[in-house]
Amino acid sequence: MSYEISNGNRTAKIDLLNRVGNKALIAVDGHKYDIDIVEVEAGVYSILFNGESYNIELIESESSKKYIVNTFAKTFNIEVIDAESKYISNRNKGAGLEGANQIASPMPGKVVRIPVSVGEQVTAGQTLIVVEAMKMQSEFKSTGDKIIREILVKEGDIVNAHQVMLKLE
Amino acid sequence: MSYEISNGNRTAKIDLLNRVGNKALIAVDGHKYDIDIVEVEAGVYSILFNGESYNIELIESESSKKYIVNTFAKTFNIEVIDAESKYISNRNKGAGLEGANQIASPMPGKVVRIPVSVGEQVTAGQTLIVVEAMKMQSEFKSTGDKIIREILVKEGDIVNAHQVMLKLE
Amino acid sequence: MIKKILVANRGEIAVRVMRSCRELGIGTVAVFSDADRTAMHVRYADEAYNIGPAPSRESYLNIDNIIGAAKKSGADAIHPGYGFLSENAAFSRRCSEVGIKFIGPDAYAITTMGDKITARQTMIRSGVPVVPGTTEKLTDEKKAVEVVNEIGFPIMIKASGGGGGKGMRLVRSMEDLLPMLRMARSEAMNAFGDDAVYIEKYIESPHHIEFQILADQHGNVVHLFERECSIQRRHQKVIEETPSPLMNPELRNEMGEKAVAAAKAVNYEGAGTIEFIVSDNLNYYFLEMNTRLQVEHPVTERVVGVDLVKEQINIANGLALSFKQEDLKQHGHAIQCRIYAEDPDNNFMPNPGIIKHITEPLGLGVRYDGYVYEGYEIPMYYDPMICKLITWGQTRPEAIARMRRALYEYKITGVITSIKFLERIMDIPSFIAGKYTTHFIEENSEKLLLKKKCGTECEDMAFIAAFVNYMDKLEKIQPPKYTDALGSNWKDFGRKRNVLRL
Amino acid sequence: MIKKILVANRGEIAVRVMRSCRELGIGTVAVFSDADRTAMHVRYADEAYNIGPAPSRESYLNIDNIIGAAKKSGADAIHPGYGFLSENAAFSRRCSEVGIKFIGPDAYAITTMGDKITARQTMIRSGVPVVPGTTEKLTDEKKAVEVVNEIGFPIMIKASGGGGGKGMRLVRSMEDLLPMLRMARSEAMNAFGDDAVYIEKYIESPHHIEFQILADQHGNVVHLFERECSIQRRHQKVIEETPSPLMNPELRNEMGEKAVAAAKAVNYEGAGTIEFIVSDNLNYYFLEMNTRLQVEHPVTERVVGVDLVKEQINIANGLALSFKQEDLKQHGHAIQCRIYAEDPDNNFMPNPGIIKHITEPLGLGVRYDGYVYEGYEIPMYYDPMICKLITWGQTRPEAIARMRRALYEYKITGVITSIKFLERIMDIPSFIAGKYTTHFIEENSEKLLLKKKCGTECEDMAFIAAFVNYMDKLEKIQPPKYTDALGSNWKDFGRKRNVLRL
Repeated sequence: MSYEISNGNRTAKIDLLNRVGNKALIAVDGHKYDIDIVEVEAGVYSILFNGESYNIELIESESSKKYIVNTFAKTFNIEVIDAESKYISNRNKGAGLEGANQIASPMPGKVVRIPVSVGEQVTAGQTLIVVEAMKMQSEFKSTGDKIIREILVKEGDIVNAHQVMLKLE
Repeated sequence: MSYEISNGNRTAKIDLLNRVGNKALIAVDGHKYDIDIVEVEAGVYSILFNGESYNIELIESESSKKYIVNTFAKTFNIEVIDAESKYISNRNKGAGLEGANQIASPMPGKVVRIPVSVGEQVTAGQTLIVVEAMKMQSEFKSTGDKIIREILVKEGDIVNAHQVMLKLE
Repeated sequence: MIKKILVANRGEIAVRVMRSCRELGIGTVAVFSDADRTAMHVRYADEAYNIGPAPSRESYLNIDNIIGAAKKSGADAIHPGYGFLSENAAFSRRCSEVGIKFIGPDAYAITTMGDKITARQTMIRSGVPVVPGTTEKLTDEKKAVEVVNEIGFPIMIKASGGGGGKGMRLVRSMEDLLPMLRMARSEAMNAFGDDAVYIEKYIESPHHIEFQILADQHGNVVHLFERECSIQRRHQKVIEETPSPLMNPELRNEMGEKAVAAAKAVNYEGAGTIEFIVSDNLNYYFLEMNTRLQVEHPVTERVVGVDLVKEQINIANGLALSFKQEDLKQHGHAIQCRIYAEDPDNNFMPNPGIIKHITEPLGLGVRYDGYVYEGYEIPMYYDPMICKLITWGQTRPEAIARMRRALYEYKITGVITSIKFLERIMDIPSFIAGKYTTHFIEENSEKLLLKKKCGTECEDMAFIAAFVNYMDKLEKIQPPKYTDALGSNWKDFGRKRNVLRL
Repeated sequence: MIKKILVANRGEIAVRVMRSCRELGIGTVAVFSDADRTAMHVRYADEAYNIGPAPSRESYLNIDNIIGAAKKSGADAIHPGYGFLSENAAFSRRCSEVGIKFIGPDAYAITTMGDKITARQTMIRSGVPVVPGTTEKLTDEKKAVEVVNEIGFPIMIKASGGGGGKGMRLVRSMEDLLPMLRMARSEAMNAFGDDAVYIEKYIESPHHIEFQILADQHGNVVHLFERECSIQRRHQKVIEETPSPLMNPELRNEMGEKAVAAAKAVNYEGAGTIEFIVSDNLNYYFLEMNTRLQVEHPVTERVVGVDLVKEQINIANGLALSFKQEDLKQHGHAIQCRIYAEDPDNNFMPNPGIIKHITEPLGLGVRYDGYVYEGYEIPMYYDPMICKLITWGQTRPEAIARMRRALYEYKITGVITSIKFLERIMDIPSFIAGKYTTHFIEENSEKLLLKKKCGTECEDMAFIAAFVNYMDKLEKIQPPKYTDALGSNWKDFGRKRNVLRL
């Protein structure tokens, strides 16, 4: 069982070599870790390695392969990469960056303003949509000179986290 | 959907008359309650009735029909009675009390002593088995003059809560 | 005597107020919007009433609905908490009209202190120093030039009608004055429906220090010493502490006396706060009065040993204060951090969502005033503050060390919070030295974004945990058995002791 | 200076000690038995080592394994907590032999105070009053009769080698003396491997009052005032408070001085407690010294403002105490309740199990020192104490009201606890009046079993909640869909925002 796993900056090869009860032998980029790992609460892991005690908290993000991972020192966005992910990733490379051509709200909120319309030519830095959450308004801007292809929400709509609101090209 | 529900002292007829979202109309012994009920945490219910705010916590006990229920003031052992329960209950009435002829530990623990053996004649108040948990020993005694029919555990065994350890007749 | 109090608020402050009510044996009534049915204040209260849809102006700001709930429940008093209607003179008046005791000052005090220019005039009359500047609403641009010529640059233009940074402009030269003035007035009009502004001398290295006061209905007024609130981001307080590292006993007495004078000037009743701006050379000026409880009140409670909400209720009951100024002492040091559901690494974008897991910091010297619980969804409609975390120590270094410890053990997942940002503040040398101004966060912005190091081993552990979780999920894809499915309504507690029998 | 501390304990006390270590920037090492892999102290520590199987004598009492873990981790000191090895002279000596600092007194002090008769003799020499009775081990029955003739009935026979009620007998008449003496000796032999007993005058309405002391390596000894611990069940303290309602300033000074003298008599080092028995007419007698931290130490910490664990570590570091007797003051009133996993309505039968849900009491004036969390299984091998709950108030009535409030909001399900029993104590008139002796629980046993009323409506709500849960379960029996099954590894947070894509 060998997978790749990435935190954005680094992609590592990860192998589960052995696992009996709490004990596991896992190699990360060939470095073998002989660990004691338990899920002590839902999504919270306690790992003992060489006597060190680690508490690691996981939050599933957009998909079951993506996690926000809290260690004591740092928070990571981690993705487990399997064959399917690789395929999607390769396809996107060919087609240009998928993410840059759509606007999704990172948090739930209410659409308060959409100062653009479909077909409109927009320039880099131009505000495309304004979302309000918790008494704060956040403006989402265009990253380049583009054309509005589709507007999927309207003013007053409630949007969920990661919901795509606008598509550009 | 009409059921009986009992807390040991009282058995009431309970009917779900209507339920839409949080709102429910439930009759207990014919008394209608128009309530707002939400499971706010797993096993924890918030009920609003006539403005009063109730927090009620449930713990499933021996079966999915039996609950330990905590209200602010009091803890109840509550059982939902359906056709199957009634059948078992009636059958047991015919056969004598099932509960009185077996000894189960209410809590997990370790069997430290079994001063009786199968076939032995015991008298009311005689110690049948001693279980230790959390540095405390609890003695389980016979409720009447009986004969030991079966011993299902041995000294040193770890028992679970509600596990039957001894049968008498 | 008050027997039942409706708390016209939500979140942690509603729970905090109800705790003191319960200790006094007073019944509690919660009000809630459609978004708050599962909120902790609803669960905590003896009674709870819906007061309308999620947006605040249709529920928590809806005076009619709140008064309606108070009447329905038979509450004899209303505690407004902070925010929402707490500084709304019309609400205070309305309560009084319908015979429900408003726990706070009357409409006169709220109105006088609510308008910044009227407040400035009142303070000048009472001998409380104010920042040099205009004492009347500025409508005439010539007048503005005159004032500035008198007090000199730099100056700050502020809106008369409200705060929060709206309608505020810092001006350093004459050529910028009129354009800035016009912008400020237009912004003030948009924000508060009133383009009145005023001009104040701008204090270069300002410290925000405020005094807590308590005033009963019999004219007794005491102060409960200062709070240092200079750690601010976009004019929002982030960390508060008491005593202030800048303070000395003489200055404390003097400013305390002025705070008492300020409260007496408006016949104040209840708990209130006089905010001062203090310069590096310890000149102090009245900034404004908050005619309500403050978010940062717990640091005072801990160091002075007084439950401010209980005092508010006693005062509302017409009781005289049970202590005199000389009875009050400060013991040790307290610090408060406000924890927000926001992303400090992403321009503090708010982050509502569902709390998946929470471990509260506890133990000696730690107070945690929160309201969220596992499974609770923080609504997107209200303030992003999750909790106030307060630590106490015999000394300031001990209080800081304890805050560092408390932040370390505070774990909350599901929403992104400011916890790690606050941890970084605890390590900044000027904070540790107690030498900081309101520019602290701005000046240390780079250091505050620097993350702690997580070496390769630590990073690998993060990889491993995610990987193991993913593998375990894969294994569970097989449709579960009949009994497992039934059990899924309950949390999976690792081991199923009770076989379900149906 | 100490850089890394191994905490040779588990549960709440291990976490509590580690909290202070963390505040001091000292590394923490946990040890755990096979039953404790998921315990909070293992998760909280920087490092953690397994020291053997679940039964205490194979792990937490196994000196070799603990010393082994200390060496492996490079810890330079060991904190024993309370219970387990905390009063084990051999352990203290062993630490010293291998060059690891034992945070506590040396073997001499532990041995002297551990043997009750030696302790009595030492106290008599130091001018500390002891209960009239034998000063030597009783082996001669004639000697027993002589002593009793001298001090008069009633008398108490006690085992020299240990406590916990074993080998203890109350005797009220001469005809019972010899039979009881023989029984006590046989019981002492079984329990402690030593049939030595001694006889003391029995105090009829006894109060258990103890003094906290701190002694550094330089001969400085201070006391941190008293704790009232008379609310006991089967010789186990249930509720502790400070100040004692029985105390007056003169008696406090006098007893404090005797406590300091007692500590000096054994060249004491560290934190310790001198327990006294006090009669209704305020005569006091040395009972025993506990040469370790006590479970009830938090009430002293709150009222005196001192972190006792930090002081223990500072003393172990060879530092002189940073305060003198005259610097110490009592501020307000603190009460501690011990919450046990036991069933007060079923003869206090212990109740280990899995914590399904927990809501900790929080807010102003509340300290919660616990270690369990949702999903944690309390093992059956160790003490049933779940947490210490401490409240503070300006006055005793406020501290009681706050405790009542805290107990109200403390919700824990999955195991049966003593919370409701403690709530009832808060309502007993003699407790509220502060007029109670060690017979309190016995004398009020009937009232303490009386449950609060839950009327028909309240009962119906309990029925309704169970019924609705049952109906919801029935609906979920249908095997869930593929994606649901995958999600079942995660808690169901009411709404699934993220559709799983695999």
